[in-house]
Amino acid sequence: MAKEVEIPAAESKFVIECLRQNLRLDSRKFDEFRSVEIELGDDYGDVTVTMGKTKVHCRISCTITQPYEDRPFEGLFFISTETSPMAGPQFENGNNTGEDEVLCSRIIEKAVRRSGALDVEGLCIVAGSKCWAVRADVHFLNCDGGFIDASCIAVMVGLLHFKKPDVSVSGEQVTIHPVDEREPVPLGVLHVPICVSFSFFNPEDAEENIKGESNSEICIIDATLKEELLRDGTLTVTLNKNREVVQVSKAGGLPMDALTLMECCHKAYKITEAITDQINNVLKADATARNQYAAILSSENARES
Amino acid sequence: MNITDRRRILGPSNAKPLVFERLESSEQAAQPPQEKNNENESMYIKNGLVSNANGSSYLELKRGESSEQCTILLSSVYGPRPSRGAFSSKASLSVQFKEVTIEKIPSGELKEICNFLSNIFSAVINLERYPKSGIDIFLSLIKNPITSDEANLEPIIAACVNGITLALADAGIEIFDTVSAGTYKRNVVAFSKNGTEVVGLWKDKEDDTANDILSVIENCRGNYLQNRKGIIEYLIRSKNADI
Amino acid sequence: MTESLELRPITFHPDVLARIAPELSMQRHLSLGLRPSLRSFEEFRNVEISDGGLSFASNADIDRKGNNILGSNVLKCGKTMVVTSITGGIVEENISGSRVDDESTESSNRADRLSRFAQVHPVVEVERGRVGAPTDEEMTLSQRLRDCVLHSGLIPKKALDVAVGIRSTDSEGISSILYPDEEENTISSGLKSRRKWSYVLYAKIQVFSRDGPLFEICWNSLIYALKTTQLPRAFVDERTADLKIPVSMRGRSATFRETFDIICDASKFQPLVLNEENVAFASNFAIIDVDPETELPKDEDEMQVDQGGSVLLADIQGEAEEASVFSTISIISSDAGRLKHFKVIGGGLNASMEHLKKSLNLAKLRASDLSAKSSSGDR
Amino acid sequence: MISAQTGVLDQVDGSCKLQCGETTVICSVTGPIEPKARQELPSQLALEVVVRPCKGVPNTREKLLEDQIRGVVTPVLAKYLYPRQLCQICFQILESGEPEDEYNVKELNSCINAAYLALIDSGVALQSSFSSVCVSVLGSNNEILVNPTQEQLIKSDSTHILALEVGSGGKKIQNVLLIESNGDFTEEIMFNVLSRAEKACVEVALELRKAVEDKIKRDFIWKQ
Amino acid sequence: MNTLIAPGDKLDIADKENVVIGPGVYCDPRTQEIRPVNAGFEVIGSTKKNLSIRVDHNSKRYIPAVGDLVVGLITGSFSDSYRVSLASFSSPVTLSYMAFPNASKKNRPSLKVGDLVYARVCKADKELEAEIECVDSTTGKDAGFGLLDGGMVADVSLAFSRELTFNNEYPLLTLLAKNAQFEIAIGINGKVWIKCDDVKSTLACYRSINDCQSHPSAEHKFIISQHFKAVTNSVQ
Repeated sequence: MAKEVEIPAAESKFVIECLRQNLRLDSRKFDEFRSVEIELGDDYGDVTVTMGKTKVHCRISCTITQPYEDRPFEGLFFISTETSPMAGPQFENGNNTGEDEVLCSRIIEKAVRRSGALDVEGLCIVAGSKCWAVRADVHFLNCDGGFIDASCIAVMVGLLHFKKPDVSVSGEQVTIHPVDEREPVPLGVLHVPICVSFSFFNPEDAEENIKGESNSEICIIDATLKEELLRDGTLTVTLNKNREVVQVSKAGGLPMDALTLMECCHKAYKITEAITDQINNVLKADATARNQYAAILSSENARES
Repeated sequence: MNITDRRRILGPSNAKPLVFERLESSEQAAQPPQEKNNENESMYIKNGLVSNANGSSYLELKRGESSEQCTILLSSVYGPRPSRGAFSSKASLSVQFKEVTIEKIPSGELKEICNFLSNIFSAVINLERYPKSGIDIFLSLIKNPITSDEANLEPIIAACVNGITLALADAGIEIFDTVSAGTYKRNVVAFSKNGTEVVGLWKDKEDDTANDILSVIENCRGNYLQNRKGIIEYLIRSKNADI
Repeated sequence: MTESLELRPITFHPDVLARIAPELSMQRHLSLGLRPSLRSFEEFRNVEISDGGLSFASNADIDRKGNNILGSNVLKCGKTMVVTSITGGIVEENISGSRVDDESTESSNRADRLSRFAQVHPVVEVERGRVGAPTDEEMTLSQRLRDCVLHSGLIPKKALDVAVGIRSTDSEGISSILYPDEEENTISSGLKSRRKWSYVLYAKIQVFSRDGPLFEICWNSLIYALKTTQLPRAFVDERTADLKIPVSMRGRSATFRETFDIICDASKFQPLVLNEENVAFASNFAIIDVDPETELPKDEDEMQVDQGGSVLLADIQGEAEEASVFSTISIISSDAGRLKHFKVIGGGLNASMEHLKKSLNLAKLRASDLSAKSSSGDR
Repeated sequence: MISAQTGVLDQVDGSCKLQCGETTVICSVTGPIEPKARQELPSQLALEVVVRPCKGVPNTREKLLEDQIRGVVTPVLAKYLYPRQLCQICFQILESGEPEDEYNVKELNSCINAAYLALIDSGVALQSSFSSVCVSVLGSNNEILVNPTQEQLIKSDSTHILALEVGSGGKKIQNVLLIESNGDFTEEIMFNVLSRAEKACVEVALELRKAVEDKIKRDFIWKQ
Repeated sequence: MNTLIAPGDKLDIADKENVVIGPGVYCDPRTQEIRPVNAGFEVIGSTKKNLSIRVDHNSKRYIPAVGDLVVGLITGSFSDSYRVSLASFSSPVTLSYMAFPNASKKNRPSLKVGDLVYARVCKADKELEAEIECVDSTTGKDAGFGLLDGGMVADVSLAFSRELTFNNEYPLLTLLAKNAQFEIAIGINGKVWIKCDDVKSTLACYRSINDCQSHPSAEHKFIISQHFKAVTNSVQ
């Protein structure tokens, strides 16, 4: 078990006191999501998402394999979230058994894979014998809180951006066309789930924590690492632009009433909408840039011939 | 999710193992499992081949002229070496068995063999002599006398008993007696005290021609005496060579 | 009464000194013109090889049903013993790109060098008296062996192509197998061209009595084993070749063409064809500084063994050498002097050009020694 | 050819993102920190090297990379300054720039250079500077290519990595840290490659030095 | 102007005698060669007899050196000492119960786990666990060390904390003082403890210190005023 980041008592007291006075260390408002920066690489499906100091890289790749016997019409889709000490010395290399790590990977798994964000039936090549296996490798580069939210964005942008080589099937003969021979094809993304994490703080003493009468808990969106380490409870809401609630995850912590939950969902929806629009714009800009390049190439070719 | 072994090079995941089928008429002529002729057995022994172990033995057992019916077993003993953890007044013994070339024996049977051997030698090694220690025995089966798809375990088990005894002697670990084993049909019996005491009995139920346990033991004893003689002769010879 | 105190130097047994002060032990030996193993500086250990009679190819008696070893080698180098066994599998290749004739595939592959070559999948295990997951050394050894086999171009990819035969059974119940490349080449070419299979080679390498760096020893054993390797002919049964299985699931249905099994003919074998010019053997060297301070006092008239500086040692062995050497050279060279792999690691001292050249030369000599062994070692 | 930026991660002590042609890696260094009991060395700094691939999970390929990087870094660290301490060096490959199943030279090359900058950024004491270059030999006239592209690489007959210890501001070569050659080549080709690679290594060292100078200026920005 | 230097470079000194080597310079025990081991500015100073040489460099990981004033976090207590962390994940240091003013066997200090202390490094051998003290060991008297109550800690780079400590002309603290009254303890280990009367001012100071690290000193004034404006304007 790796060691944890040490936080002095004075600091935790100070952070809570600030929250009580409606202040956060990094000058954000309580319901303010950090601005998201999405960077696409040269290859399809290579994404870096930066939120404040948090940095997550995601790489989509695919191979041809055999489908599961009980699901002959479906391709395979894996999401791998493994930590390394790069994100911070508190993480152990490849050790995904820590409570936080497991929770994080489960939520991403539920939000993206189990919500059917990727059309796995579209990955089938020859039913029962050949299909695509799509992998999303999430790499945590720098940890300053909000890994779940950032990873979810990274995976979704990656899936939207990625293109797999074209295949043609005639009888049982499957031919894979290299990227330079035939235009690769995008994946079928059915909806774009976005995770928004809320953190709850109890400014009163522990007794209030149990009774939960005065409802004086403080709720902030998109906590930084320090805030995550000090929080008393957390809630992750996953929504898509169609106002569908994909998942709500609240693993213990401070109790909350249904009204607060509804309020959180409303707040989350606004953020979901903004981020979805941002993702679409980034992808559009990238496509245009690539198209320009393609146009130049094709015209040159045209002249040559 | 990622259950694949990352520490070994596995090759393509869709590769299938080779399946052999003998086509020629020789298939029918394949010799029926010949009656094991214990008298015709020859044993080659060499100790101390594994230099980083405390003791080791190399055992080559040949039956008849055919090199096919040959068992090669390398046993090495590590220890007694200090063991971590709670205090124990006697040494702990572990036996690991591995097939170095062909992998035929199912893992359940491997465990059973290890357990069997570990029980025998817990009684034979003077464990009280080595408190707070561990003695680890590693058996590497280099060549396996396989006649059919199914592994024939009995000669292997007998070789293991003999091999471990030799390796323990090489390591200078105190043992109460030169334990050795003899086989008869599908039975293995390990003896001590000149064949008057049985320290282990492995009997495969499939074989019903040898239901009379006493005759089985009697037959194994003959083989035991022969094996023990080989072991003791080798030990004396190598002792003399040292001087 | 006065007690006189006497200081006496303690003498250690060489083994003990090698363990408590490996560098000193090493330097003492070097100053005598010897190495802790009592070999001279550029002397290699003797290597003994045999195929161990483990594989069916080496031994006609072995029942192929119970033995799937295609090639094998047992190599002893000093105390170290390596047992290598080659096993196989069959994999279906994905067909990439637009269908092209075999000839043009050949020419387009010319450019992409490694696509012409195949690899083996080695797993090295070093017995060390512990159980558990493979160690870092075992993992890096396996990977280096894999990389070097691939990059050296030892195995042409074509050598692993499976020419699938068809077994047909006539009305009298007598079955016969037709292979596409044999004279009576009358099989429907349909099956031949539709799918493509190739052999996969696995190498299991077990090391006993580790006594110094292992890569070179494992490599040489692997090469010897590959040289003995024989591949079985393989066929499909006509009756299973057209097996179709209807499947329906959640309102969808389809007919699967069953991925039929390929069966190996236990009576027909062909040797694995290696690129002979790329068969190469490995040797390693160490460069070590001679520290004049550790020299034992010697007579005035005795010749200086070495003019100081650094010396080149061939074939690193033993704890003292491994612990006190920082610069090592590893070379895979063919007997003709074609290099396949060259690695210098260290930084402990400057690997001078003379040393590099000398080591290359020695590696070449060693390679011809070892390759001569393999031809005489084969039965 | 090389673009590098230090201090890109803030949870670790030193970091560097380095792009060399089609290959991009990010490297982090943390140390000296308290080691786990099994890592501790009584008289020197222990080194933990972690390489994570761009696609898929780390396996033996990454272990070999780790081993090679460790071989380069270990002799350069002033490791006796930090007994019983640990230095963690992690690499994340962002873009491989080569077929991963077959090659690792471009990744290794970028990792070594990134490690130098990240170590400098972390302030862990180094005995000297070092740099690395990747070279391939192509075609029948044995053309030597420095930092080949993926397309050139897969056509090459042999690939070579050279890592050197470079002193006096990149002017003097002090030591060979790693030579690794694979493929099919002769002694003559190799010595030609080495002399070409040596020059290229010095050029790389000068480029890395620019990144170091940048870093130092940024470090003391409040002085301006 | 000091010259830029990187590991492996030649130091700008002719004579190896009478050289006092400082941080960033290493003397190889075998060859007695002196060489830089960090990248930074080469600083050569000379006293009457000696030449001193060091490499001014910036880093984040603190390594204890005797005489440094540090801000530590109590992470454990034993029968005769506290275990103190000077940086997360670094090897802990020891603070003996006897290293307090008026300490005696019966008079145990009352620090708790999680408390911050201001202390001085009194032993720092690289092979051994470092020790710190909360007392002026020459006089045995209180010297301003001890518990830091309340307030907030800002993590800064090591070079920045040295600048704050040693450069009296550096304007940051003076500028801060114009906006608020504060207590401050600067740890050479990159931890700056600051405390004002109210939370808002402390927060403004905390943000200012964090921000000024990455900006030229000319911009400090503006940064500070922005942060103070932000906290006073924030609605309750």
